[in-house]
Amino acid sequence: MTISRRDALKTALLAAGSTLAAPAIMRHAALGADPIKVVGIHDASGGLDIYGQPMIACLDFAVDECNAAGGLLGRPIELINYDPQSNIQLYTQFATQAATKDKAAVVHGGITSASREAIRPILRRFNTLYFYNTQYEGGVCDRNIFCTGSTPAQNVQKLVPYVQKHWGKNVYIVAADYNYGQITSKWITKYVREGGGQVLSADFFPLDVTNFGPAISKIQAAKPDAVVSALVGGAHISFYRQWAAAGLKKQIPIASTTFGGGNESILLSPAEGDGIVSAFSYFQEVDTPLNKAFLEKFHAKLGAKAPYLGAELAMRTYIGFNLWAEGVRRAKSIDRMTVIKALESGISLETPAGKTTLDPKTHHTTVDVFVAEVANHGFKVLETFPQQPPLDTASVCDLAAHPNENKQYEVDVKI
Amino acid sequence: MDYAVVVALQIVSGVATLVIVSLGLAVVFGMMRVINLAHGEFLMLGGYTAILSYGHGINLWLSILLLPPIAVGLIGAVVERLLIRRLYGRMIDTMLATWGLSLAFIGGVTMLFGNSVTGISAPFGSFAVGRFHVAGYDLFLVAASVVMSLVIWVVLKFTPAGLIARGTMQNAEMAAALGVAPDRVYAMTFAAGAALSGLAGGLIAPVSGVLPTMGTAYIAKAFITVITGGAAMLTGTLVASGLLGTVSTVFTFLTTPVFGEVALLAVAILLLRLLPRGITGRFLRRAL
Amino acid sequence: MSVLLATEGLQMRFGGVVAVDGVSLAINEGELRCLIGPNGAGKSTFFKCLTGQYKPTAGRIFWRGRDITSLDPFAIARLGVGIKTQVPSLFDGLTALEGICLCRHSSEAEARRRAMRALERLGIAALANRRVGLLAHGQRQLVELAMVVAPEPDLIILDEPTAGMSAEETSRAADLIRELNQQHAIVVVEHDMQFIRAIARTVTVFHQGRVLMEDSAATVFADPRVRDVYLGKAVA
Amino acid sequence: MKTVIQIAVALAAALLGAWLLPRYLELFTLINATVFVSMGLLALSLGLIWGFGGILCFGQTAFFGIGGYTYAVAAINFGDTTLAVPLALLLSTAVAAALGYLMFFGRISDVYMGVITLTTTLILFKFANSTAGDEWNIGSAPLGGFNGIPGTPPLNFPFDPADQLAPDQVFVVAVICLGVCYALAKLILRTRFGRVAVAIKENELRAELLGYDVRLHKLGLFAFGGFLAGLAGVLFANCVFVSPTMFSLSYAGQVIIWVLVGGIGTLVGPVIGCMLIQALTTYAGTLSSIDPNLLLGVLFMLSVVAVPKGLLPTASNLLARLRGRGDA
Repeated sequence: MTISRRDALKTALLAAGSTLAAPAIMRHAALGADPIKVVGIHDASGGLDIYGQPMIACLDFAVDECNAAGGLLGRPIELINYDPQSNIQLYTQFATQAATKDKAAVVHGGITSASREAIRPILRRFNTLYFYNTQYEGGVCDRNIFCTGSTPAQNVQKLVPYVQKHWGKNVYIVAADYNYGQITSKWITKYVREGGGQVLSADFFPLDVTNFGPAISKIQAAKPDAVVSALVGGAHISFYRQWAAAGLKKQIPIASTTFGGGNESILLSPAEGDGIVSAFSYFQEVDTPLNKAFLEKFHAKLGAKAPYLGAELAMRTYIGFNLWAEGVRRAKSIDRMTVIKALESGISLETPAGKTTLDPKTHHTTVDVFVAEVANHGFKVLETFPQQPPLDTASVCDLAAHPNENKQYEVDVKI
Repeated sequence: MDYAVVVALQIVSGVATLVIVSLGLAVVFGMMRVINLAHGEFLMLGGYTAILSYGHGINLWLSILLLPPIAVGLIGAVVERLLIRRLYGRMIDTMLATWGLSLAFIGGVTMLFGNSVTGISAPFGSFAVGRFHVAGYDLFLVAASVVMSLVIWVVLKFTPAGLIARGTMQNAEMAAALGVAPDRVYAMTFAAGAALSGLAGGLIAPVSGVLPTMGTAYIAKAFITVITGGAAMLTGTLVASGLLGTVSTVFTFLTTPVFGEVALLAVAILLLRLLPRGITGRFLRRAL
Repeated sequence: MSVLLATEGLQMRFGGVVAVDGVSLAINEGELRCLIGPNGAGKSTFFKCLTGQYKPTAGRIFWRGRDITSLDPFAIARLGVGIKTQVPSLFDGLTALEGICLCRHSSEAEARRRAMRALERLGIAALANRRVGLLAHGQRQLVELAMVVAPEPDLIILDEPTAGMSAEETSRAADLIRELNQQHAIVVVEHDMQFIRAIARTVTVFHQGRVLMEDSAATVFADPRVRDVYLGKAVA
Repeated sequence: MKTVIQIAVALAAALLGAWLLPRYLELFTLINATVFVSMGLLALSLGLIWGFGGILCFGQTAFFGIGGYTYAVAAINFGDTTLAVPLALLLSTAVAAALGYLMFFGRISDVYMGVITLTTTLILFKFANSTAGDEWNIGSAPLGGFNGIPGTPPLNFPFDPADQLAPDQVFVVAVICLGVCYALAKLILRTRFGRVAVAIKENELRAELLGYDVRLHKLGLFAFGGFLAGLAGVLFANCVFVSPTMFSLSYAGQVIIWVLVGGIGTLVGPVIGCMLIQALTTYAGTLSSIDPNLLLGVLFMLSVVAVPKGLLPTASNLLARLRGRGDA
């Protein structure tokens, strides 16, 4: 961590200033100012490690990049990573620790919506700013949280028309059995009906289910034009494996709102994975100059250990950190409310995933959305939709008018 | 009509999976009365052996059918000598020790192979039943379960080793009096049970993803099947698997996989309540 | 003297084997009855039907005229029946006094008084605070007898009380039984002939699940068939 | 006499802990301590019914979870936790009594009883895991399936929903509950009902032949165990939150291990065993070099081989031998 001479002078002045204000804080070496604590909570082990590991790598990369540029407000960023091992109780424990013990300036984390809903109330109760950088089912309206991932109005709303145009109207939904799977299935149903099609049935599977034999037979019996999957986690990958093993890939194509978020496309053989279509606000194969530059630096730094970024989740974590950093620079402080007001003043960044703008009313982001197909362990981008606003959350949430709102709205659709 | 055939096939493969998963425990718990809570982890170790050997280019059939039983059998022998040997007759201590063993295996494998889900794509492709497609591997599992059961039946019934093992389990002192070394028989039987579990792990690896905690999904079902089966080790396990496997798959078709599992557990409780000593405690008492 | 306990055509079948085949007998208040017969004659099975441990497959049991055939052991015990099993069953972890204090009673003090009296009657007051698990076999038998006697039951049923006792202990047990008989009716299931001769008045002989004969001790011992039954010869 | 001293010591320790610790411990450690205390109460419940009643129950977490879920659902619907707590305790006790009736009046043997109780908690785990859909909402409270119920409202002062307890106050309530429950358990073991339950563990047949309805006594003790576990569930819901993991196989196994390592046949042993192992698990969680499961697994194996009767009894025997007193 090299600090240029000019910054050293500035830091010294700041350090001197803060010493007078609160002597107790001066634990660090006299030269470097007190580091800003940033906490990352992502599953590095357990069934969700396929999402967590790339996200942690990107967050580390973003913090190193920021520190290399002199940190924020002249202070270095200290990143603390916790691994909840895909166990919700550890999520609450680490969120409490981040808020009460580490006194973090911001927490980036939570992969499944279950873990987000577990730590959101805690971080709100202990007044710690929270960034949730994963695509999810939308509708969270809470001034203390910023959701930088895409929501159904952005990804499902592009995926379903593609399916209905190329494969047929009627679909069969298979989804993970928790709030993400349940609510996303409702959005899929909404858009399928708007496209003139019908959802033949929706089956929900707990995260630890690995035997999909009976389900595959039921799907065949229903004879859908396509299967839309909102399955999540390592265990559910065996659905795609068993689907290919039953030789159905040629008969009934699959579209998914989650496939690609982790390294699924690498784990499955091309025979099992190719042809699966998904829609996200970023794929590693998106060819923009910024993305190419980012990937070069990323692979240069991590070399062989650099994980495959797949779709959105890892990149949104990188962008989420930079959005927060931009907010701190504008606020010239790390105080929660000041940073929130700065973030609500309309921040827009050019990122490897295209232009990302923070919407003040919903704390969600307007992003480019891509529809892509799995091809030989990677993705082939098929369609691009620039600057899609988070319409679903915007229709129900206005934090400017109701700043104390603390609720997750659900779309009112019966499957 | 062909949908009914497919459903029937699913039921049979559900029963077969339950048989395969429970046979190893039937030997260890059914015969030796050793409560082995690490049975699920023996399965997991079999799965990893299959994946690693297949990954290093060894022929699929060797890596599924041959290597897992050998590897896990050896591990079983070592475990029996170091740990289980001291605990014969102390049921609760065996339970705690094998629970510790299962945690240690999960932790060790996580450190060695990381935690991501790996798997083998199932061989045999698929075949059509009317307009339905069914994975060929399911039928292979059914065949495997039949062969495993037959082999155990033949070994126990007709070979001297089987007779000695059964005798020693029932009365170790008398067996010793007849010149049999009970310690060696216990070691061999436990290793055989572990080998069966390893084979089961190898067989189900292509169907379900292999990860360090995969054992926990099977430990409860295997135990309940063996206990509901009752005293006659082999017949009991087969009958219980047939009953519980069918119920669970039928309910999975009617409702969701979760209620399939719940139905299996509920029927097990009902059976235990009506037949306190298991199915073969009442019927088929003279069976093996 | 009224009938205390009676059985009518009692039968106990295990699958094909009929252990007790239509046994009818009656025990009066204060009587001392011995049930004798070779091993496997059905004595212990009959005992377990009386105590409710087995539910008889046919026939009925009456207590003071009331049908108690299907009652559980605890309900039978509450009627005032003290039961001592063949294998001594005691509370090894507790001391002799703690165990006996558990007999059913109105209050703590009452229980303690009865317990001490029972120990004194059996001459083992010294063992009161000793842990039962550490006592010798003979002492354990006496503690169990004390436990049975403490609630002052109307009838005591003993299953082979002299099992594992030395000759000297057996004769002392015989005196004890005669002394207890002054207050309680007693039924003793036994096959030790010396012990029976020492205490017996009326004797019922069991053979292959049926009552072979029932008469005064003297007549029974003189009868050649009883000797044959014990030597395993076929009997008419 | 010995019991009175033990109860006095326990209550004193509880009051002291409740008064002093909130002053010195950091908020985060305090919340963790509350989790340990609620687990300690769960360990106490199993220590009582297994150690003293001889009832081998593998599914004590079933009542733990029922207590937690009932509390959460009732508190959300009523908007006030005052009635939610008694309802949670009532339901967990009732379910324990029902399960007890099914088992004890069926004269089920130990091993099968272990299996039935384990199966019960597994059924509840799988069921709770599948209640994510809207159709599973009870009143205004979503059961939430895999997510559990994150919005579980903390305890509030009786009939004053606005005044919710702060984490340190929850800690005080938890410690007092543990102290009182320990005293209650000790007292019950002094009553005739308790002594008969212990006698039943020593020799079930003899107890029955003395005229005691063995099934009823076991049922009573088992239901009381359900009550304690339900209360532990309510406390757990206040410092973590209610989720299917409360029923899970891993918790069910851990409870048994706390009692075994702490020492069967004592009440304070399981509580100490629980706190020791919980502290170790949390510490092991922070080590990145070694996997916590490996550490715990090896510990349990060693503890079985080296300390067969559990920590507390072995320690007390050692102490007794040192002082030359020792029971005859």
